[in-house]
Amino acid sequence: MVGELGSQFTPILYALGIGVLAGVPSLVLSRLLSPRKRYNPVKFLPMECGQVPVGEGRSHFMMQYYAYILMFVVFDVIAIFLYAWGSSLLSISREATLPMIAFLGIMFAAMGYALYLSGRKGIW
Amino acid sequence: MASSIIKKTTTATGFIKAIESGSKHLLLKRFTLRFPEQKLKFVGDGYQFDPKRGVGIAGARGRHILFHEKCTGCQLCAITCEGIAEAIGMVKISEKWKQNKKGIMPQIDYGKCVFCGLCVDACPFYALFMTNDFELSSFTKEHLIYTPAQLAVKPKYDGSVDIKIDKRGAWHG
Amino acid sequence: MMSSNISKNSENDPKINQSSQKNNHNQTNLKDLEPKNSDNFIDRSLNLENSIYSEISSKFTNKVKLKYSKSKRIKIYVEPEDIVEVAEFLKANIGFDHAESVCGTDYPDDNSIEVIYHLNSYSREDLSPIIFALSTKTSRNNSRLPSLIRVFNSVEYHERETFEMLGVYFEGHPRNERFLLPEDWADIPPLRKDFQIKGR
Amino acid sequence: MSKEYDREFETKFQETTRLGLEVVKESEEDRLMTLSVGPQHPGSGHFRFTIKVDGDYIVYCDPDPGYVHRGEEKMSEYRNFIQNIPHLERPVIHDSTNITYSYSLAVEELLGIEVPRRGQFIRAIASELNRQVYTLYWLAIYGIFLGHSTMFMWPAGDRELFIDLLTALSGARVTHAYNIPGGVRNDAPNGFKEKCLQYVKYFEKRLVEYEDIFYNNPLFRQRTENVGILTKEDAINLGVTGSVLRASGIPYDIRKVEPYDVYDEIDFKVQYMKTCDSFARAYVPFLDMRESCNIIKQLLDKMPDSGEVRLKLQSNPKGQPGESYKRVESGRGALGYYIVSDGSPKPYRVKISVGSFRNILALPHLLIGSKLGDMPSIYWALNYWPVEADR
Amino acid sequence: MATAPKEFRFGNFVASIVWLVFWIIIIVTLVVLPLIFVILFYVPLPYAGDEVLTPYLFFSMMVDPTRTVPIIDFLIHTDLFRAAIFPGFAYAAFIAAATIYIERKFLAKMQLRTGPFYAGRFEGILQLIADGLKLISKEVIIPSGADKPLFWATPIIFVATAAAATALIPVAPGWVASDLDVGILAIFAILGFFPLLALLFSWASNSKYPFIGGLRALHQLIAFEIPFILSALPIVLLSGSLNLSEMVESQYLFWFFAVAPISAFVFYISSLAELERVPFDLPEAESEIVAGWLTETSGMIYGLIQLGTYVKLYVLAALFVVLFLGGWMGPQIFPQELIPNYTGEKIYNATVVNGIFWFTLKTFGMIMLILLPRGINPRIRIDILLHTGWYKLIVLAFINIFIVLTLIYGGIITPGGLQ
Repeated sequence: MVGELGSQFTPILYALGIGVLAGVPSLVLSRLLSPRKRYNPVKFLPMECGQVPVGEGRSHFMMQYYAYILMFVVFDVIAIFLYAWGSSLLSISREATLPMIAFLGIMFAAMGYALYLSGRKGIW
Repeated sequence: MASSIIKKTTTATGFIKAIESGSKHLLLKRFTLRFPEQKLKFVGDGYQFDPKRGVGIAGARGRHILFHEKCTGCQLCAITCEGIAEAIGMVKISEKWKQNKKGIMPQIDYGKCVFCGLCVDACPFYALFMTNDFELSSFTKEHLIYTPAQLAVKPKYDGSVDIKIDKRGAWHG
Repeated sequence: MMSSNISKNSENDPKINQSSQKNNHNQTNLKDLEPKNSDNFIDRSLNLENSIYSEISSKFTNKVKLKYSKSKRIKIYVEPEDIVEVAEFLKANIGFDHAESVCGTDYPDDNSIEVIYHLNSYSREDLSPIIFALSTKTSRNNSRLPSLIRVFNSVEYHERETFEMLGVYFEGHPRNERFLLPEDWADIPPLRKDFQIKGR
Repeated sequence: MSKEYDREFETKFQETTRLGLEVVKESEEDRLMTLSVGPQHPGSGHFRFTIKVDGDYIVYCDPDPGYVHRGEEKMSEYRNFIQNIPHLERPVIHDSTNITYSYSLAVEELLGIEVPRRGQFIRAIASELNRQVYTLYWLAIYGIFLGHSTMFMWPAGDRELFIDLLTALSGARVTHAYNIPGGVRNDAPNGFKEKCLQYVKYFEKRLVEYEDIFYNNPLFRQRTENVGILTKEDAINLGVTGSVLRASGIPYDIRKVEPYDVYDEIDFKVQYMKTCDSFARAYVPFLDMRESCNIIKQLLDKMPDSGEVRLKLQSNPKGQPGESYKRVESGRGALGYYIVSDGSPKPYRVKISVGSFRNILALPHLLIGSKLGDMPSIYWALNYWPVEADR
Repeated sequence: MATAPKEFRFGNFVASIVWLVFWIIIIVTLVVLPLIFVILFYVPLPYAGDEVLTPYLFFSMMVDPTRTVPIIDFLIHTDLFRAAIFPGFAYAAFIAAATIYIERKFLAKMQLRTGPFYAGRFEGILQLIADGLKLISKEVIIPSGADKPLFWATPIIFVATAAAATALIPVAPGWVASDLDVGILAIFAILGFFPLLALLFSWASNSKYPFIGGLRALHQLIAFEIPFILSALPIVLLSGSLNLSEMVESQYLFWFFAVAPISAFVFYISSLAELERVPFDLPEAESEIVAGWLTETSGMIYGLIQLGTYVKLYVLAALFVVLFLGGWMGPQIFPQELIPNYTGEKIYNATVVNGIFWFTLKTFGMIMLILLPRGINPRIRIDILLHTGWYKLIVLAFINIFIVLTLIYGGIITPGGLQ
């Protein structure tokens, strides 16, 4: 079983390998063909619109929209759970949908509440 | 009161109108002027000036044309240009003209010229005009300096393309 | 020299004559320039300008000097110490609410720099066409003037520009700094007359 | 933006932001990121402003123009009145007729001359055409600033119509050097009137398309509506001009307020809006373009068929001692020249009061507290042309 | 680099080429060929048809062309071929290249321009090759302070990830590189990689604008991943399977677009966001943050990322076709026999060719639809994006899920079709 499933995935690995095979030679070829002039250190500075960079490029930087991120962490998983139910919907009994609807209801309520609160608190 | 209130549209109609307007243009003609193959037609033979009336004659301001038989070497064009681009210098010429006792004529550096045409306005003898030719690019700066002999040559410019407008939009043809 | 040209043209072209009578404020400028005409020339359009000046002069009797008053343009001269007061009066009582430009002119012969605030009004419609030039002077050696930034917010960048171009220090302006010139500029202020352009 | 956040910033920055002073607390400094926008930034032009962002919000802005400072005012003092024309139009080559228009008016006052009537009409037509050229260029850039590539290409293409007309009129595509003290350089060529009418009528049809794809686009509305509110009081205080002023509800147009040449014979309305946001600032130039088409039609209609267009001046005219201040309505608002003459053939002092330089004062005022994504829509709606501001 | 040296002489040039060819022949005959024979001696060769697959069979093609048919038949049914050439990467890359050309011409037409015009005789058809040559001959500049291994690796991973996604797309009956039972989940998993790669690259390049761009890519993922996943759920409900081929098979009566149009709309909008195309190109917003996470890219690194982006575009357009437009389903327009009375080995399969034709056609239609917003829309702002994703699209997606549930439980639709 495991081997069978594994063999199903092997073409994806092939494709990955082919992507690498397409990428590496072109980079190597580009490296061979292109000019390399290193006399000017300013050329290799990070982009700062023509100015000398101020501060670090990688910094502690926070966007305001973290409430969405927190909700995403929860609801993305739930959305994937729905697939497990959805794929077997036709083979399970009809009553099994009721708890699912209840689950969706809770999910919706929670999401609505979260959106409402974060909207009210002005997190973004 | 200005008519400054724009109609408020809903989101859907806004998108539909935008898509309609965009896709309508797929049927219109292309406006692009394909320059080296197509060249714009200009009014007349180039900018000229009538010193008697003190008014110019409409025309494109391309490179100059110098009429040797009229130039007196008075330097008025060079003096005018001094405050503008300093593109005109007077040089000695080998040929002899009766009206040009000093034997000097303008030489124009098109690397500096701004094509304002005020030198044409300054010339009182109908000697310096401008032509339609604007394709002056060259590989070296030296080639941009036009001697009086080069300036005397009437350039060939065969611009024939004009903007045309009809139901299928505007295009250069 | 020019008047001969104009008269010739007017005789030739009757259309021009008509038009110049129709829009007379274009023509008034011409006559204002000649002092002998302006004495006996009474124009309705100058009423407003005169009333503005009389209002100012009634408040500040000796402090302001009228430089000229022509169609839609008034210029008065104020000593530097009075300029803030006059400007506040202009803003509050007359209605000039913003400055179109601040212009400094260098006069090396008098050893003075003249700074002119061109004031205009958005809020009073009848004042909108009028440019009120409020001028003052400072010496070239120690050029300091009180800043009008507390009165007119709009002079901020103009005063900054005047500072760097003419070296007039505006007291009370928060940023008497370089603005338009290069960061490494180390010469005298460029709009002073003793700054020479290379080659001229 | 939420109310709380807004108020916090308002109280902090109300007094000092406009002056460009830094008021961020030391403890907050480490979480801010300093970004310089320009001079090599696709969203700035020849201009730099340093901003500091706290997450998605801009908390500090310091404009720093001057990258294209040419010293036009100093240069003008060394050239005589006529020779100043070609270099004075360099700051705004897309609006070069208007920037020499007010110079010519000011010099004409100093010289004491008046332009022949046909010359005045041709001048006004050239000025309107050139304003269209400028506004279309501005609109194209506004389109690409908001990521709308079609709105970049269409105005840039339609601009060619007016460039074509101006080429026929003056002989050059952008640097026309057409206005001159005493009139215009040359008369309009034959057939210009018909061509102009044809183009203007076609262009009026195109404007409807612009509205469909750009101004009525819901995404464009979302990007610009209620963004960067410049209230009427602020607009007056900051002394902004042109479309920025008219978008704040003040119908102030030099053509109406102080009509020059033949504008008092033309029947037109000053276009303005009362919403004070970026959308209004973007829409007023559009309305101006539409009105400008009407003006061009009227001007063509009323223009005398023949007559002088230029006074014959002597070659090196001397101004009478004195000074003059003349304004015209350019694409960016009032464009004034203050010229002092000492009686010599060269001006003693030339001061150019340009709309861009006045409008940029509103930039820190509007940017601080707004989102980083609003930066292009606020900045370019200010109708700012960096080269003109630097002079 | 490109200019010829001053002492260049054509004779020397030809002589050097001849010399080179001579040495190549020598090396091949003396080293490479013996090496091949040695390897062939030890490696057990597979059977193609009834013959052992050896290189000699290829040479025998010159004598009898029909003999190569079983070899080709064998080769095109290997996993490697499928992953590499036909339903997989090369096909996708070809469509991506076509997409780039079509996009440029299409946008140009809408904007009254000509678009690429001079490269190639006809309407600039070779423009892409010219661009590729330009990119490959440009210097790659790595900013100082950048994480060099990551900086080099990310573009390659980007292309590889896009290639992996192509392996899952069923193009014709039986023509899919990897016929996974959980195909749609696998695609979601792979597509979820791209924003992370953007973030990785922005982190690696040690610059401010890429950093903000990477964060924006992450926010875009957050805004649109859930509507994206939920909008595909009705299809899973309707087909009762997670396998993409089975989803297509279950649409033999009607396209699922007919029952799930709202989902299709949500899927379309979300895939625009997923692709970072124009209304949602926030991570690359050039007027705000120079070029977003692509600011520090140059030369071929940029080229590879663009290739990956357009392959990704193909994947999403194809996924839309598979989910909503019935995949390869379409009327049979190809004849059963290409050559009448042909009795040799069969390579032509009318059903497969028909499937490929319809699939490609629909995919191109979908690609055009994805390209269209670029011509008519400005860029959106990030808070509007998040708001749209969370407040509007999720709700819309759920509405369609409930519609489909009602239809199924109401007995109107069964997996067999309408009742």
